[in-house]
Parts: sequence; C-alpha cells; structure tokens
Amino acid sequence: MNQKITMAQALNQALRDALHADPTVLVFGEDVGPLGGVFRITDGLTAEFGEDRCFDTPLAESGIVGMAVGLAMNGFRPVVEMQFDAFAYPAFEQVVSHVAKLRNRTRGAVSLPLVIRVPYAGGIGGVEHHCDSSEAYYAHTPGLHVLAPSNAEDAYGLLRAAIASDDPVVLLEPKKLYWSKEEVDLTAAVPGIGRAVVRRPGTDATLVAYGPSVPTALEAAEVAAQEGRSLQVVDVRSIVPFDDETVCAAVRSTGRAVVVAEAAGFASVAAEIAARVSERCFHHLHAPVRRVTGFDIPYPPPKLEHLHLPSVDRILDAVDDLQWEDA
Amino acid sequence: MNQKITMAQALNQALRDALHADPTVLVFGEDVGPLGGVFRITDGLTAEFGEDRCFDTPLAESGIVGMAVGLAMNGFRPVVEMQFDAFAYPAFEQVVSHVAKLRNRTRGAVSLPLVIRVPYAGGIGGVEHHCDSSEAYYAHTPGLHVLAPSNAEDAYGLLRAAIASDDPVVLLEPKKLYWSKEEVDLTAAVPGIGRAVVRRPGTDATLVAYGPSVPTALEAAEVAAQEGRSLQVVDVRSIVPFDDETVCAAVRSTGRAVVVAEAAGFASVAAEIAARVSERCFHHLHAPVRRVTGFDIPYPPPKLEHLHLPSVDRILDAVDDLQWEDA
Amino acid sequence: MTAAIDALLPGEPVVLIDADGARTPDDAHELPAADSLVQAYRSLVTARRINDQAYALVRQGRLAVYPSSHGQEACQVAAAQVLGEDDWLFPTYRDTVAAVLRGVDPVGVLVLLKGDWHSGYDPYEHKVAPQATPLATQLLHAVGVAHAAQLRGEPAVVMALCGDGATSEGDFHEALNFAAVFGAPVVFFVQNNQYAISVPLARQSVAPSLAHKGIGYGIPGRRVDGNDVAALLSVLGAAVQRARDGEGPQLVEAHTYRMQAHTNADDATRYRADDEVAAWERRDPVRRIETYLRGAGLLDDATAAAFAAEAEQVAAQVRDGLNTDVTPRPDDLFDHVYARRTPQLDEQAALLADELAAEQAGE
Amino acid sequence: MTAAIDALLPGEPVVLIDADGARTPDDAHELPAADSLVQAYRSLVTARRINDQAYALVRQGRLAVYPSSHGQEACQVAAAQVLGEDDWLFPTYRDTVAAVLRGVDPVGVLVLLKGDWHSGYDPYEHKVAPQATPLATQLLHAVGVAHAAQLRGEPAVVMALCGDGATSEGDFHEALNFAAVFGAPVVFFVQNNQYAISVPLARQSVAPSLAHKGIGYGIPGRRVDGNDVAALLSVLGAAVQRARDGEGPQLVEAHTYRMQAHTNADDATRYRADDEVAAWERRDPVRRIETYLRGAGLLDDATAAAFAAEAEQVAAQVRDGLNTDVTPRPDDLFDHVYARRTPQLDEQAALLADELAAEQAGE
Ligand SMILES: Cc1ncc(C[n+]2csc(CCOP(=O)(O)OP(=O)(O)O)c2C)c(N)n1
Ligand SMILES: Cc1ncc(C[n+]2csc(CCOP(=O)(O)OP(=O)(O)O)c2C)c(N)n1
Ligand SMILES: [Mg+2]
Ligand SMILES: [Mg+2]
Repeated sequence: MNQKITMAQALNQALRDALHADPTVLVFGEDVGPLGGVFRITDGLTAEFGEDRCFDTPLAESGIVGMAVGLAMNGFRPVVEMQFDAFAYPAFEQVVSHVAKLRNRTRGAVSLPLVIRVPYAGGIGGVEHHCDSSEAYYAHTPGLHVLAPSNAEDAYGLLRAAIASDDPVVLLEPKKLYWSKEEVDLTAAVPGIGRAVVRRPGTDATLVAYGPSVPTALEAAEVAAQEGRSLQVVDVRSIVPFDDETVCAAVRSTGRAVVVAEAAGFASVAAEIAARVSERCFHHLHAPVRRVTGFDIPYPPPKLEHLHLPSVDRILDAVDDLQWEDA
Repeated sequence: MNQKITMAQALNQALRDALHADPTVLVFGEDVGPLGGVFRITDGLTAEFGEDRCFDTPLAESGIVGMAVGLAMNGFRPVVEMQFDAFAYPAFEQVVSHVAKLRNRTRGAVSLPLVIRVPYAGGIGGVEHHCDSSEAYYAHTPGLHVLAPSNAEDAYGLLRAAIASDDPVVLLEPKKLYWSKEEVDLTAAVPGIGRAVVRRPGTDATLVAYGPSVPTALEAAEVAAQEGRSLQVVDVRSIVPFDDETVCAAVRSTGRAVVVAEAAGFASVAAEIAARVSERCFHHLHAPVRRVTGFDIPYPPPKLEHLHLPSVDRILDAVDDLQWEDA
Repeated sequence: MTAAIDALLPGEPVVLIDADGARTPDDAHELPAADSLVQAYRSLVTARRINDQAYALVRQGRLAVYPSSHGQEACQVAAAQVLGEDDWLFPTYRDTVAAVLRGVDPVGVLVLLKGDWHSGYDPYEHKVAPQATPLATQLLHAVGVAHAAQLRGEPAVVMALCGDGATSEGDFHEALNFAAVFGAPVVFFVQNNQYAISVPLARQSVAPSLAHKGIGYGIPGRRVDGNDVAALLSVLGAAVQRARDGEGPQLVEAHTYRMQAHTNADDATRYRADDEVAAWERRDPVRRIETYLRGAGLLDDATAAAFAAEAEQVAAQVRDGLNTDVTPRPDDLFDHVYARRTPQLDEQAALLADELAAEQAGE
Repeated sequence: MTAAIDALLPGEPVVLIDADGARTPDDAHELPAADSLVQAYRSLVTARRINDQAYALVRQGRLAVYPSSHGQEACQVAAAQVLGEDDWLFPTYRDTVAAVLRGVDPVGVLVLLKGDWHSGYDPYEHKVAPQATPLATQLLHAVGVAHAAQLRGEPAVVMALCGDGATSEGDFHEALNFAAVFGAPVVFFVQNNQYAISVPLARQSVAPSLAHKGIGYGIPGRRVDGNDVAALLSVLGAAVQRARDGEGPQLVEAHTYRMQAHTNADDATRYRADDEVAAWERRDPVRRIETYLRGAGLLDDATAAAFAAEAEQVAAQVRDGLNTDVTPRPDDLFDHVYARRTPQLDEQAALLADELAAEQAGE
C-alpha cells in the first residue's frame, strides 16, 4: 500500500478520508473552497463534497474559530485552516478562552471535537508574519492538544487522529515540509496522540526535535555518524500531551541531550523539554541539556533566515559542547 | 520619605508623577476615566489631567492597543490598561504582530514607547477569565519587555521605568497584592528594567519567584527558617530581559533551586528559568531544579484555587525533595 | 444576495405599552395575545424576585458577586418567552434570569458566582449555553450553533444576547457578518442599558443607534423599548419567526437601563447621577405591564398574589440551594481538561492527592 | 453627538468620467481642475509602469513575490495625490505604488519582497507607515496617528487603505468605531477589487455595499468608481478636506478590480472566469483618463511621450535598485529588537559571530 506522496497530499487525503468516513466533519476557512487553500491542502474537497462540507468564510480568524466552537457544540467536527501561523493570532481569544476551556467550564458536558490546522514555521523564504513558530502559545494553554508532524505519514495519521479526537487539537503543519515527497503507508496504524518516536537509534547523545526540526536533526545525526559520533533522534510529534516516557528513556540511554526547535527559545516548548529532561534525568546526565532554537528575535527577512534557524552545524556545535571530556 | 501605601496607590502615584513629568504620557482603556479603573489604579487622573490625558475608550482591547501603537508612532507615550489578564487576549495580534515587532520591522526608525498594564494572576477568589497568569505568552514574544513587581515600591519604580522606556513594556500587576500596605520609598532609585534582586539571603537552597509568588516564597522561607533550613529568595522582577547574572549567582551559591510561579507549568516562564538555571549552573547543582507552578489546567473556580496555586507547603515539599541525602 | 437598504433601516423604537401602562397609538404592531402578556407578567414577577434575592445573597456573603438585570427584566423575560424548546439561548453574565426562565435550575446558574464551578448546568438540557464572560465572543458560537441546525435542516433559532458595550468588540462584527453571509437563524439581541460598567453609550458609539449597525452586514435592525415587555415580545417574536422561516439573522436593540451598579463591586455614583436613575425608575418594566393588565381586566389581586407566591418559592429555592455549601471535588480540577487525563495531569493529580492525604493524616 | 442617517447613507458610486472617457452627466460633483487631472494621468502612467516592472522582476526571480495593483492604479494615484505633506498614508502590501507616488524610494518599498528586510524605508520621511500585512490591523494605527495629531492641534489627516476582504476583520470594526468616537481625522479607503485572494465579495458581505458599513459607526459612507481617477480625486479630496476641517472620519469604497492574480504565487483561473476579467479590462483606469484628456485637448502626444519616458526612468530605477544584491548584516538580526540589546541577545549575537568567524576561517 506504500505510495510516494507529499505531506500536502497526505493531509489532503486525510481530510478526504475523514469527510468520507464521517458526515459530521466540516472543513472551512479562508480560500479553502474552490481554490483549495493557498497550500492546496483542501484541493478538490468542495468539488467532491459540496459547499456545505468544505467552504470559504469571510476573512476573519476569530470568526472562523468562534463559529467552529458553535458547530462543535452542536454536533459537527469542524476542521479549520488558519492561512498562516501569524494570521491565527486574531483568533487567540477564542482559542484560549473558549476552545481550550469549554469542556472544563462545563465539567465535561460540552466537548469540542475541533481541529485548528496551522501551516507554520519558516524556512520557505517567506516574508514576515508567514514564518512564525507559534507552538508555545498553544502548548502553554491547558485544554488543547498540540501536534506537529515531521513527515507525510505522520501528517496523515495525526490529522486523522485529531479529527477523531473529542478534544480540540492544534495541528502545526511545517510549511517547509509540505512538498517533500516520501514513501507513505496510509494504512499504517494511526500514531496515537501523545506518542513520541525514536527516529534514529544512537548511543552518544540524544537530539529531541519536532516538526520542521526533525529532518534537520536527522541530517545532523547523519553527519555526526560520519564523524564517528552516534546521535539518537527523538521526534516528539505530540507536544501536548507530552510523551515523557519515550523522551526520558531516550535521554537516559545516552546521558546527553540537545533540544532542537525553530521557535524563539525563551519560555518555549524547547525550554519545557529542557526543563523536564533536566529534572527527570538529572542523575543520568553527563552534561547540561543544551537548546538549539531560533534566536529571541522577530522572524527575520528571507535573506537572513538561514542564520536564525537551527542548522546542522549549530546542532553539531551544541553536541560538541556536551562536555565530552567529563564522560 | 517613607510612607505606608498599597501597591494600587503606588501605581496610581507613578501614573500621576509620569503625567506631570511628561506631557506626552497618555492613559487610556476601559473604565479608566471618571471611574478610575475597576481597581482604582487611575483614580483621579481624569479630574487632575483632563479628558485628553486620561480617557475611556470604546470597549475593544485590540482597538485600545492598536490605537496606542499609532499614538506611540506619533509622539506620545501611551499607558493602556487591560481590565483583566484574560481580557487582553483580543489584543494579542496587535501585541505580537505589531507592538513587539514595529521597531525591528523598521530597523529602529519607529520606536514604540508604550506600556500595557495587565492586572494579572489569581488568589482573589475571582471567577474564570479574571485570574490568568498570562506572562508566558508575552515573555515568549521577542520585542516586548515583561515586568512583574512583587511589592509597592517596585510597582512604582517599574511603572516609571516602563513609561520612560523607548520599548514596549507589558507590566503584569499582581492583583492579589494591590491592597497590601507597605512602607514605600517613592524616591528610591527606580530599579532598572532587567534587574533581579535577592529578597532574602539563605544558604541551603534558592527559591526563584516573581510577582504574586514572591510573598509566598518569602513566607515559605520564613517557615523553613523555623525548621532550621535557610532558604534564599530571588525576586526575578524583570522576566524579559532576564537577569541571568543575579539568578545564577544565587543558585550557584546554594546548589539547589525551586522555581515558583502561578501559571500553568508547561512551556512557561518557570520552565524557562528551570531550563536556564539547569544549563548554566549544572556543575553547581546538587539536585534537579524543581518547579512549583500552577497545574496544567484552566484556572479553577474560587473554591478550588487554593489547591491550584503554589502554597507554602507545596514549596516546602519541593525543597524537601531536593535530595538532601546526596549533599 | 444583497439586501435593499429600506428593509434594513431600523425605525423608531417600538413601544406598545407606555410608561404609564397605556396602549400606545402604534398600530403597525399588534399587541401580543392576552395570555402571552399575562405569562410575561408572571415571569417578570419571578425575574424581579430572583434579582432581588441574588442581590440580598451577595450582601449576606452567600454569593461573591451578582451582575443584576434589575430594570432589564422585560428583556430577560421576552428573550426566553419567544423561544421554542429546540431553540438555543446564549446568555451573558447578566442574563441569569433569562436562563432561569428557560428552565435552568437557578442554583445551577448561580454556582458560578458562588465559586463552586464555572458553569453549574448542562448546556444541552435546556439549550442554554454557558453564560459568557469575555464580551461578544459568544455571538460567534451562536452563529455556529445556528449554522449547525441549518446544515441539518432543523428549524431551530438561536437567541444571542449582549450588551451595548459588547457591540464595540471585533467579535460582534465578525459574528453579525458571518451570520449574514451564511443566512444563519440568529437573533442578535442587544440590551442597551446605557452603560458598559462606567462608560456611557456616547463613548461607545456615535451611530444613530446600535440597531443601525445591522445595515453594514445586510441585517435588518430593529429598535424597541426595553422596558415594554409587550413590544419586546412582538419584536423579538417576529425576529425569531423570520429566522425560523429561513430569512436570516436580525439585530434587535432594546433601550433599557441597569438600575443597580454593574455588580455589587461597582460604585455607580462615580459615573451617573441620581436623577438619571430616578427617571428610569419611572419606566419600570414590571409596574408598567401590571398597570396595563389590571386596567384591561386581565389581572386581579388573587392572580397577582399567586404569581408573587410563586416568585417567593423560586426565591426560597435560590436561598436554600445557595445556603448548602458544596465542596467541589479536588479531582474536578483534572478530570475535565480533556476527555481523558494526560499523563502529566495524572502526575499532578497524584501530587495533590498525596498532599491532601498527608494533610488529613497530619490532622 | 450622533449623526443623522441621511448624512451617512452612501449614494450610488460617483463616476465623473465613464469607461469611454466621456464626462458623465453627474453635476453634483465638479470635475477636478485640469492640472490635477493631468498630474493624475502622469502618475497613472508611472503607476502602471511600476506594476508591470515589478511583475517582470518576479518572473526574472529578482523579487520573490509581488501583489500587483494593476487595474487599481487610479485608487493608488488618487490616494496619494489628495494628501498634503503633513498627512499620513497607511498602505497595505498591495499599495506599493501609492507609497512610491508619495515619494518613497521604490527600491525601499520593494526590499520587503526581495527578502532584504521587512520595511526598507523610514516611515517618518514621507509619512508613510510600513506596508501592513496582517489585514485591517493598520487601520487602528492610523486612528492613533490621527488622534495624536488631533491632540496636538495639527491639521494632519490620515489616509488608511484596506481591501474588501479586510473589512471582515474585527480590527476594521474597532478602527472605524474608535475613529468615530474620537472624531479622528481618518479617511478609510477600501479598494473593493471584488476578491480576497479567491474569495468573492459575495462571500465577504451581503450588505448593500461596503460603504454602508460606515452607518453603524456614525461615519458617512461614499462609493466611487475605482477606475475613474477624476471621481476618486473628487471623493477622496472631499473626505480629506472634511477630516481636516474637524468633521471626523469618512469611509470611501472604490469599485475596482485586481487584473492580475493575488500575487504571482496565486492561480486566478481557479476562481474567476476570463470574461469577467475581460469586462474589467474595458474599464481600464489609465486609458479612460487618457481618452478624456486627449478629447478635452489637455494632453498631446509630446506630453504623453514625456510622461512615458518619466515612467520608464522610474522603472529603470526599480530595475537597477533591485539588481544590486544587498547582503543584510547579521547584526541586524539583533540590533533592532529593542532600543538596546538585552544580555540574552548579546549572547546570541556572540554565538552567531563565532559561527560566522569559524566558517570564514574554515573556508
Ligand atoms: C473581552 C472583555 N473585555 C472586558 C471585560 C470586562 N467587562 C465585563 S462586563 C464589562 C462591561 C460590559 O458592558 P455591556 O456590554 O454594556 O454589558 P452590561 O454589563 O451593561 O450588561 C466589561 C468591560 C470582559 N468581560 N470581556
Ligand atoms: C489577519 C490576516 N489573515 C489572513 C491574511 C492572508 N491574506 C493576505 S492577503 C489576503 C486577502 C486580502 O483581501 P483584500 O482585503 O480584499 O485585499 P486585496 O488582496 O484584494 O487587495 C489574505 C487572506 C493576512 N494577511 N492577514
Ligand atoms: Mg451595558
Ligand atoms: Mg480584495
């Protein structure tokens, strides 16, 4: 059943399959109808399922998310698209004060099975507002599940899992991976929400990454291997809930860790991972947990973004720093 | 020059003094005019300085912050009030995409000397949406300064410093401390933005806290002292920029640390502090850095909030946990 | 697709029974049927009693705070009365009474203000959404709920409430526009009580009226005397019928007044004059319809006394319900964040359980 | 304080010179003075040339992307031309040409799309705000800038631009309302080009027109043919004058059309038909005024050639400016986040400097 498709196609297929499987699934947002979305993730859905199931809305993100809340309250499973990461901010109040809290507010009487898809992060030469790594805002907000696939197969599986979930999910889709083609088994067991995975075994140190940083981490591990250092790579995949078991077991097995993420480092998901790993693996650590993240700056213009984003070299430098002399 | 006043009065005095000192200072928001704000922080300002200098706006937070951006672009120093923490969320896009980025966007041509005052955090028996600890959202956003005073004197000083700053400042005012009376020296040197302070010396372990958690940490240290344990308390005060020097020197001096904050712990400012301290003080640490934070839940109803908030007991339990047998 | 301007323009506020309880010469609108008016009066008596009772409970420290709809009860009553069982009500913090009149247990509505829990009732039981605190946000949820009904071909209508202040929020704009574009069966009902806490209407808007805001969305606006329950039943009833008939949303603005402070924590003397309050006192919605009904021979002393007794019973129910102290379960902190607890919440719940066990053991 | 409805109602769109270049029978509006029309034509020629040049540069890979105002140049020209030196312009990503016509170096405007930096010009130099990307957000900044001028008693007016799609955002609502309540001297100028990327106007609004949105704020709305530069000069000029006279904000909607795709990254054939585009081609704003001016004897071949040459020069300037590759300084990453670098940014800058030094050493 394996096929070579892009992450964009995998996501499109996931929506298609979900719309087929469940008549309560709805897809809407800006330009997701006839155009098929600016990234073509919803390509062909209006044609196939009709205007009622996949439709354009007026241009207003708070409106989109707020209406999704109402639809979810009343029997539907909305999947909404925020056109780009930074254009989800107008919906922030709806996300934080309602999407994340309505179940809790009603002691479980109202569940909100809705998915907010966010094409996110950088590395595409995009202009300002089109490259934000906004995961920390969502991950810090209790009540949301926050997922970030790093490949087409997970993208398919996580989107299906997100739509099936009775809780709201923010699905962060790494834009720069949309067009990378991979072998994908769409019949593979859907990875459960909350499960990290070891992408590459290794014994000397552990790279912990998610979303767009996973391929970079894997590349770094490849280079390191050529230099005789064995780096393990863990793909977090599910930021919330977090898979402490897998991540901590991995770090304990090597005793050294570097967390890699594109977002500004301060008060970030990378900070969380570094803090938990430092606390939970304290006696196994031979060196402090290092972070390789974006700088604490607004997303830079395209010509400078390569200096900002975690690179193979910067990751390897951080690994070099892990006090090998003490080992 | 010392007087006994509340934090609310200190903040009011700071606004008054700033309005006197600089004709470009403006104060506006919801109910800040004739009413003097729901917390009376702007009490009497409209009467004293007139409608042009301190005024009510229509009820719209994005509007308030967006208009402040324009006023700051054109020669004024606006100080705006968000009525409660969770009611600042409608302004999130303005804060993240403009307030934090306009200087950078224009390579320094446009500076935004504006202050966003946010009565924040819990412990006041307030209903939902009135008790959020929202500091992580701001602290994670490069381009903002984020301050959280823990007492009346700092509240005065930090607000004056914030108004004088040519950069945008989010001032987080711990609601539950508004009415606590203290000796205050309003002529004391304004604490610079970016300076933490050791509030209580101690040798066994360091409590790192800010805003509403500082009094709790001090109380815990007091109780610990009676039990023969000497706890140092550091008041972070300036979350961004962060005072690594003071905080790390303190933690290195004791070799043990507990970070205390009300916000949900995941991907929080407490996570950042724990991660930095773990990294920077690694070889001085006798035990993992512990965090005592709010649970990863929406802010609970008043009758349960005492179970959620960092308490003296929970702090002391965490201290007990710092592997004293290994020391 | 776009509406002609004439159909959108709000006329003058509809008044059917004036402040003295007399039928006005308005003959564009029929007076609602007598039994409907009597029913409204009956609800008004209960509504007023609930407001007074809750207010008293605040003074006694049984409730932390109460945003009273005293003076706005005609709006509360009409909003509930014009809805059918399958319709939805979206109330704000001030609309306790409307929720109760729709059948929600008053104690359930008030636990929020007692500190027990955020929302004390099941929104599906009587199709009453949780009372909204962040202003105007609920209007979008209302559009979504209405659109869901529309997609399923159900005839349900959604009544979405907000205040004058809330009309300034961006979500108000987005909600009206979404409703208009999707033709969603929503009645947006603005209770213009002249103030948003301390901020008077003039600082909120300089439009000819708040109902004029509908025009910019292609939504007809209607204005109505918010202290005249007959006019409210007529205008809101027509708006609900229109939405049910598939003709889309409507915006209704009621002119009324918040007789008490914003909540008991507020000091209204700081921003409004006594004579302004007194002028509105003379337009009291309960007295007005009572005068009319008695004059028309539709209400006698015995019936009035029966209604008062009924209201007294509800008040007693409120008192009793709020006098019993409920201690919320600590596990409630963790059990409803998600459908299933995350491993992190399991850990945190265990920590708290340990603490509580240690505390008990220590005692 | 509140406005009478008649003053607020937008009439039919103003057209002074029709699609064939003939003066319409509208005598409610005077035609702008001849020199003003000639100046507008001159700017239109440059405007069109800039659009075409930028588009070509995208195809050559010198610009990453270009949201063209081809077809909307009359709006661009008029928006710039009606402003005085002390007035402010708030442009969006599509308003490159308006910014250039106000005096900003075209290369400075276009570096954003070249990837060099976010905003390549000093907003204070020509009082042109950075081009706004997050839709409708800039309208609030415009209100703030205008209110600042008002507080200082300066006669400056702010021209705030946005598209039809942007009118659906909450910030549009809040900006118009704030401007109205504070009587701020802002002209809100909506270029209704019928689409927000792929979404047609009918999905954006079912109001009688976008200009009708003013009514809900007490702001007069005006509609104008967006391909008729004469009408635009007249309507926008009057709005600016009115604002300058202290009579408050106005909302102007221009009916126009985006002749090219949203940006070169967009495929417009997916959502609109060729004959729709062709119909608008016949209403071209440049040809229209040219026909009129030639017919009225206000433009001869020599002058037209001179204008074309001038436009060619600007195009050359754009080409040359964008052909030189600028490598932004790495330190720019850290130097403008705050007035002074934080210790954290010092550390991060040092890390990067070390890396770059090592790289150079390694090479
Ligand atoms: C988004 C948001 N901002 C601020 C508040 C705080 N607040 C609560 S009620 C209120 C006034 C609301 O006025 P109005 O809409 O007229 O309703 P009323 O209270 O008069 O019924 C304010 C500012 C809030 N609840 N939500
Ligand atoms: C808040 C926000 N949401 C989404 C976008 C993405 N986006 C960029 S342009 C555009 C369409 C805007 O349409 P309109 O306002 O009509 O302006 P036009 O492009 O037609 O000039 C969209 C959706 C954005 N820039 N900002
Ligand atoms: Mg009100
Ligand atoms: Mg458009």
